[in-house]
Amino acid sequence: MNIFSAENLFCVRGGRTVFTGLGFTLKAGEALVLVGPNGSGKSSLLRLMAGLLKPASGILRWGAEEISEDPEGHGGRLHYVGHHDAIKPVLSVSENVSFWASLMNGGSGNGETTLGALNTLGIGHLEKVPGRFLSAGQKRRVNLARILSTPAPLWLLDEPTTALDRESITSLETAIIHHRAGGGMVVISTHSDMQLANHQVIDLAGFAETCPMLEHSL
Amino acid sequence: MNIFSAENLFCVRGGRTVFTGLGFTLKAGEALVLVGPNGSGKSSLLRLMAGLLKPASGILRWGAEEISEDPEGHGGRLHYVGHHDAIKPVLSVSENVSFWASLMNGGSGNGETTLGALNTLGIGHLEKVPGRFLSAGQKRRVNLARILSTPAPLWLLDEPTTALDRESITSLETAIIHHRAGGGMVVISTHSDMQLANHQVIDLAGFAETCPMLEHSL
Amino acid sequence: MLHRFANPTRFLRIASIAQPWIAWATILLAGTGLYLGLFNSPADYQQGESVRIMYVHVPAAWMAMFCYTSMAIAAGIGLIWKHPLADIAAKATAPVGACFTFLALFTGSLWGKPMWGTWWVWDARLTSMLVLLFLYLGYIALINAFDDPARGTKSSSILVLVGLINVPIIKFSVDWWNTLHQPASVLRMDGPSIDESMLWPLLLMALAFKTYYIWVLLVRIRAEIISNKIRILRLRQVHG
Amino acid sequence: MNGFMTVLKRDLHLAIRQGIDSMTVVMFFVLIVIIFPFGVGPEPNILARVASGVIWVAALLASTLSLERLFQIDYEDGSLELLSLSSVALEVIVLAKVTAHWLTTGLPLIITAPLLAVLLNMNKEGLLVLILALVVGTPSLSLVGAVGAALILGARRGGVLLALIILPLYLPVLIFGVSAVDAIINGFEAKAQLLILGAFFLAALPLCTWAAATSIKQAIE
Amino acid sequence: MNGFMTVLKRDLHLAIRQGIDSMTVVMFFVLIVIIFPFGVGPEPNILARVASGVIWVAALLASTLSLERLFQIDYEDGSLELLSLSSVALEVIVLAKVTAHWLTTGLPLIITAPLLAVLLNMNKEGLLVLILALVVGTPSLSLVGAVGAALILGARRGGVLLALIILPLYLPVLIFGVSAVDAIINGFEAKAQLLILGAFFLAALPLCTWAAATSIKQAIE
Ligand code: HEM
Ligand SMILES: Nc1ncnc2c1ncn2[C@@H]1O[C@H](COP(=O)(O)OP(=O)(O)OP(=O)(O)O)[C@@H](O)[C@H]1O
Ligand SMILES: Nc1ncnc2c1ncn2[C@@H]1O[C@H](COP(=O)(O)OP(=O)(O)OP(=O)(O)O)[C@@H](O)[C@H]1O
Ligand SMILES: [Mg+2]
Ligand SMILES: [Mg+2]
Repeated sequence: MNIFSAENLFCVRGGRTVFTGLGFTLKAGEALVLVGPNGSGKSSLLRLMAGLLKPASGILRWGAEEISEDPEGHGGRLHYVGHHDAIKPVLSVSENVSFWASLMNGGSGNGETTLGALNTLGIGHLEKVPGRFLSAGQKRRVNLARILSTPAPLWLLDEPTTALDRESITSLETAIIHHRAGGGMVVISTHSDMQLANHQVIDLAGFAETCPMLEHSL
Repeated sequence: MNIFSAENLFCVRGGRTVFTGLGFTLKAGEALVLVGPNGSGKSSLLRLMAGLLKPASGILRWGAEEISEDPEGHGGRLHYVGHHDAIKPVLSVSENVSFWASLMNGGSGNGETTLGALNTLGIGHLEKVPGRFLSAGQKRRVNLARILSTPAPLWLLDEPTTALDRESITSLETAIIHHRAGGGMVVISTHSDMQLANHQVIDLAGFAETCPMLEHSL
Repeated sequence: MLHRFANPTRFLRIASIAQPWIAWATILLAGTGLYLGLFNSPADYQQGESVRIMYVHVPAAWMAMFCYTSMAIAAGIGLIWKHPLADIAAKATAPVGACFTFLALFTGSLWGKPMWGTWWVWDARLTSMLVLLFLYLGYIALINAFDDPARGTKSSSILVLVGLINVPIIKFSVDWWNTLHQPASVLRMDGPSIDESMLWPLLLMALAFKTYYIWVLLVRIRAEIISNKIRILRLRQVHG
Repeated sequence: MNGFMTVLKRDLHLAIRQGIDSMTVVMFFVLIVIIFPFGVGPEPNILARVASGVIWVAALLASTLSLERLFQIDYEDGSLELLSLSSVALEVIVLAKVTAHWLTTGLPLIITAPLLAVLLNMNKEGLLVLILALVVGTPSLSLVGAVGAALILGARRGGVLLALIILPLYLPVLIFGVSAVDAIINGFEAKAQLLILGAFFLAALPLCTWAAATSIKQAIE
Repeated sequence: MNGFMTVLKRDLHLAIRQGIDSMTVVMFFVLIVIIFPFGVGPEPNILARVASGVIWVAALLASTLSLERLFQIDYEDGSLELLSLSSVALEVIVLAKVTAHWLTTGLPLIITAPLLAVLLNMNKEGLLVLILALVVGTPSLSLVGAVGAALILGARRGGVLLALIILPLYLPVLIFGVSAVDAIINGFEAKAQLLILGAFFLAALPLCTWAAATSIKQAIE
């Protein structure tokens, strides 16, 4: 069984300590919600988990293996949703989604799963519309369809509900339930209240350094 | 007394009808909330109201005057908050805010009001921090501080709560109450539930064309 | 070994002890070198008095290449072992190296006028030297082009490493292409082929330039560490 | 007027904060001039012959490249929308931004040009006229370039597209700028050419300001 | 290999959808070459003399300008993060993007160059070697340029800065490219120069791919 864990994470950005001494353990099927006021480091923590950012100290592990030892392998088993939607204005919605799917699967974007993912999020009818014609919420939904179109054990979602209407939030919640039921893990940062069953919560405000001055950052 | 009104607005984007036959009347002190699913045209309507977009047909009025006749005058009496926060990474937070204030006031950015606005949104301590160091929510708050730092009768806010934590949303709500008490109007598009007292609501879903293909878009 | 000096506090202590010594060494070496070179060495039978430009030109040219190489090594260490001090050393070297390069170009031009009858020719040695100047300037431009200083450091470190190819080109350009510039007569495999009365002042000056570089480097590294501290203090102040 | 000064001050402020920016443009300018001898061969008499042309072409290219971001950054971060919504006329804002651009890039080019001219063996009279021609000509480059910069807002292939749009419009400046210098070097008067450059600037001033403002309005629809 | 093809196909796809892009680069290339006679005067013998140099310089500039957005757009819209998170090695992705770039811009340049050479009075042998030199040299330009494009991600003054960084590194290609053509025109062999260009490419291939991938990794931190 998969376990994603970290101990003693220490995050520095722009020469300032964002949080210290943070750890967590996430087992298959579990969910972790990151809360905290603006600027407390939710996005930074998610980027650490994805391997996009390196911790100043501390270790992230997948099972027993450190993720810094095989960053590509780690990238291959997670889906990350950040602030940008990575949508090409000249490609149609389905082309946008299936490119990522085929990159993930090593070359085989499956048209049916793509359409299925789009339908799950209620944008099946936009399939052929070019990316430049989408509203903010539609773009976000396309980005979410991307992660539905190929399986990956770990989802890292940074405020995924931004710009979504109530109905899409519900679809996302359902998708997360399915994902967890299949043994997937999910980490979400959010200000608005999403409905997740029995999840862990990390309040980033609790890990802020009171003294941000750091020797090692020179 | 100010009245902001529109009749029979008809909005076409990317060759597709977004909404037709939309009208509203907004008096001093009133609030209008735009709701509707993703892609229903909330952002488009706000841009129409700001004069950033021209309606395919229909008229927007301030009092008796059509806004298309004096776009600069109209621009001068409104504050618009869109998806982008217009924050310069090399300028400090207070420089960012006071530039807009002084542009609005014809050259006199008042340091005190700037700081006051920042404090209202709980980012007074970030005053001297360069824009590049801000998190998503902090940027959004700086953008909101901009509209607090100079008075304008009409506020147009496109999903202003994006990335904001609960506390900041409350500050924004309070600011809106003050604004309305002083005779200001506000139009907000939002998916999350903000607390506004006795406001009008327009559900954009009700104005969608059922047959989206249009002769004139050819 | 490196880690001992990587600690900035320790570095600052060692630097402040070493600095006066190095300053005095520079002044002494440069003084003797200049005296020997300008007053106590013969004029060249071909080049006349203008040969004395050599005592500045040649050490400056050597230092231009030396600084770039050191910068590349420091940048590499900074990239691989994440040594903040190495990054700072690379950053501090750049302007010094650029100045040496400019000095070599400038004195070279001055020398070229009497010797070749022109300030400038587009041959391989002179050109690759000019490219070196641009690599320095590109580095300085790149390191300052980012809002986040850490980003600038990393980007420009990679650039220095890529540009390192130019150094052997400068060094061997006179051997690979036939140019106006004369080939190496000091730094060569089979020993120097230059008269001792000229060799000594030249070597003294070369040493003086090197100690001068170390001196400036210490000063600049200290300044950089301090300004970083100030930046962090300011951040701490505003973030409460 | 107040709006003009506010925007001008802010743009200069931004340029100074970013410090090295106008240096970069100057260095690019120098680099282009220096690269040419590699292409055309190092013979001094050929170099002297093409000197004014090379310097002008380099100035054109430096101006093109530096103009790309004139409105781009403000467009991308949403500032341009807000600027256009302010009560200051968009034309005034455009003019302020163009002025700031010229002060931070055109002026440094003019200061550097004489050095390069010497490197390429240009003589003293030619040098003087070159500077004069640059003083009269570069503001036109900034103005014409502003139109291009506004037109490409939101286009996908900024840099090249911009060059493609504005280089043909730069041709008059190039032709008269070069011929002013050549005239003096060959012992003629350069007054006529300089006057034409001046006239071009006076014509460009209202026309380009209007055109740039109009395209910006379109771009932010 | 599959990852390589997927990314290559997507980039070509994007380039074709955006249609005019490679056209734009070619037109810029042509424009620079055509602008040049305005600068140096139209005498045929001077033109023939500088032809290969002008064409190479124009190719350098066209390549520089077109490279600016190689990673920029993917960086800004978040695609680059996702690409780097995919299980395909970043080096492979870089290589695929560089290949796509060369196919859509380098190749069209090579096809256009002979026409321009004829316009500038270059003779037939020169022409042949020019094409050969471009075929061997332009891939190096794309590779070296990719490093520059990756280095400036997130920097403030993209275009000019990129030019400043990569033009000095382009110099070897320029020098040997031009001297190959000049050698043939003056009746010598051009083999040595072409071999050096080839060696440069072989050296650039691993070095530049590595450097570009490394800079991208730290740009998305
Ligand atoms: C701007 C023009 C010039 C540049 C860029 C330049 C560059 C250099 C460089 C890079 C070196 C170091 C070579 C090495 O260590 O192998 C050097 C050495 C030297 N240069 Fe120049 N030079 C220029 C002009 C001249 C002129 C005009 C002369 C005199 C005729 C001259 C005479 C020398 C001598 C004698 C050495 C020492 C060579 C040795 O013993 O290793 N240089 N120059
Ligand atoms: N730049 C554009 N060009 C063409 N069509 C567009 C553009 N922007 C939006 N649209 C289309 O116009 C319609 C309305 O978009 P708008 O952004 O106004 O919706 P919205 O209600 O704000 O949605 P959301 O809740 O997702 O923000 C959508 O169907 C969208 O596809
Ligand atoms: N690129 C950056 N460079 C330097 N500092 C940064 C950068 N991004 C964020 N920070 C700082 O790091 C801290 C944490 O930022 P982060 O974006 O992780 O916060 P967050 O919890 O996601 O906030 P929000 O709710 O506003 O999105 C903030 O104080 C911010 O100012
Ligand atoms: Mg965040
Ligand atoms: Mg919207």
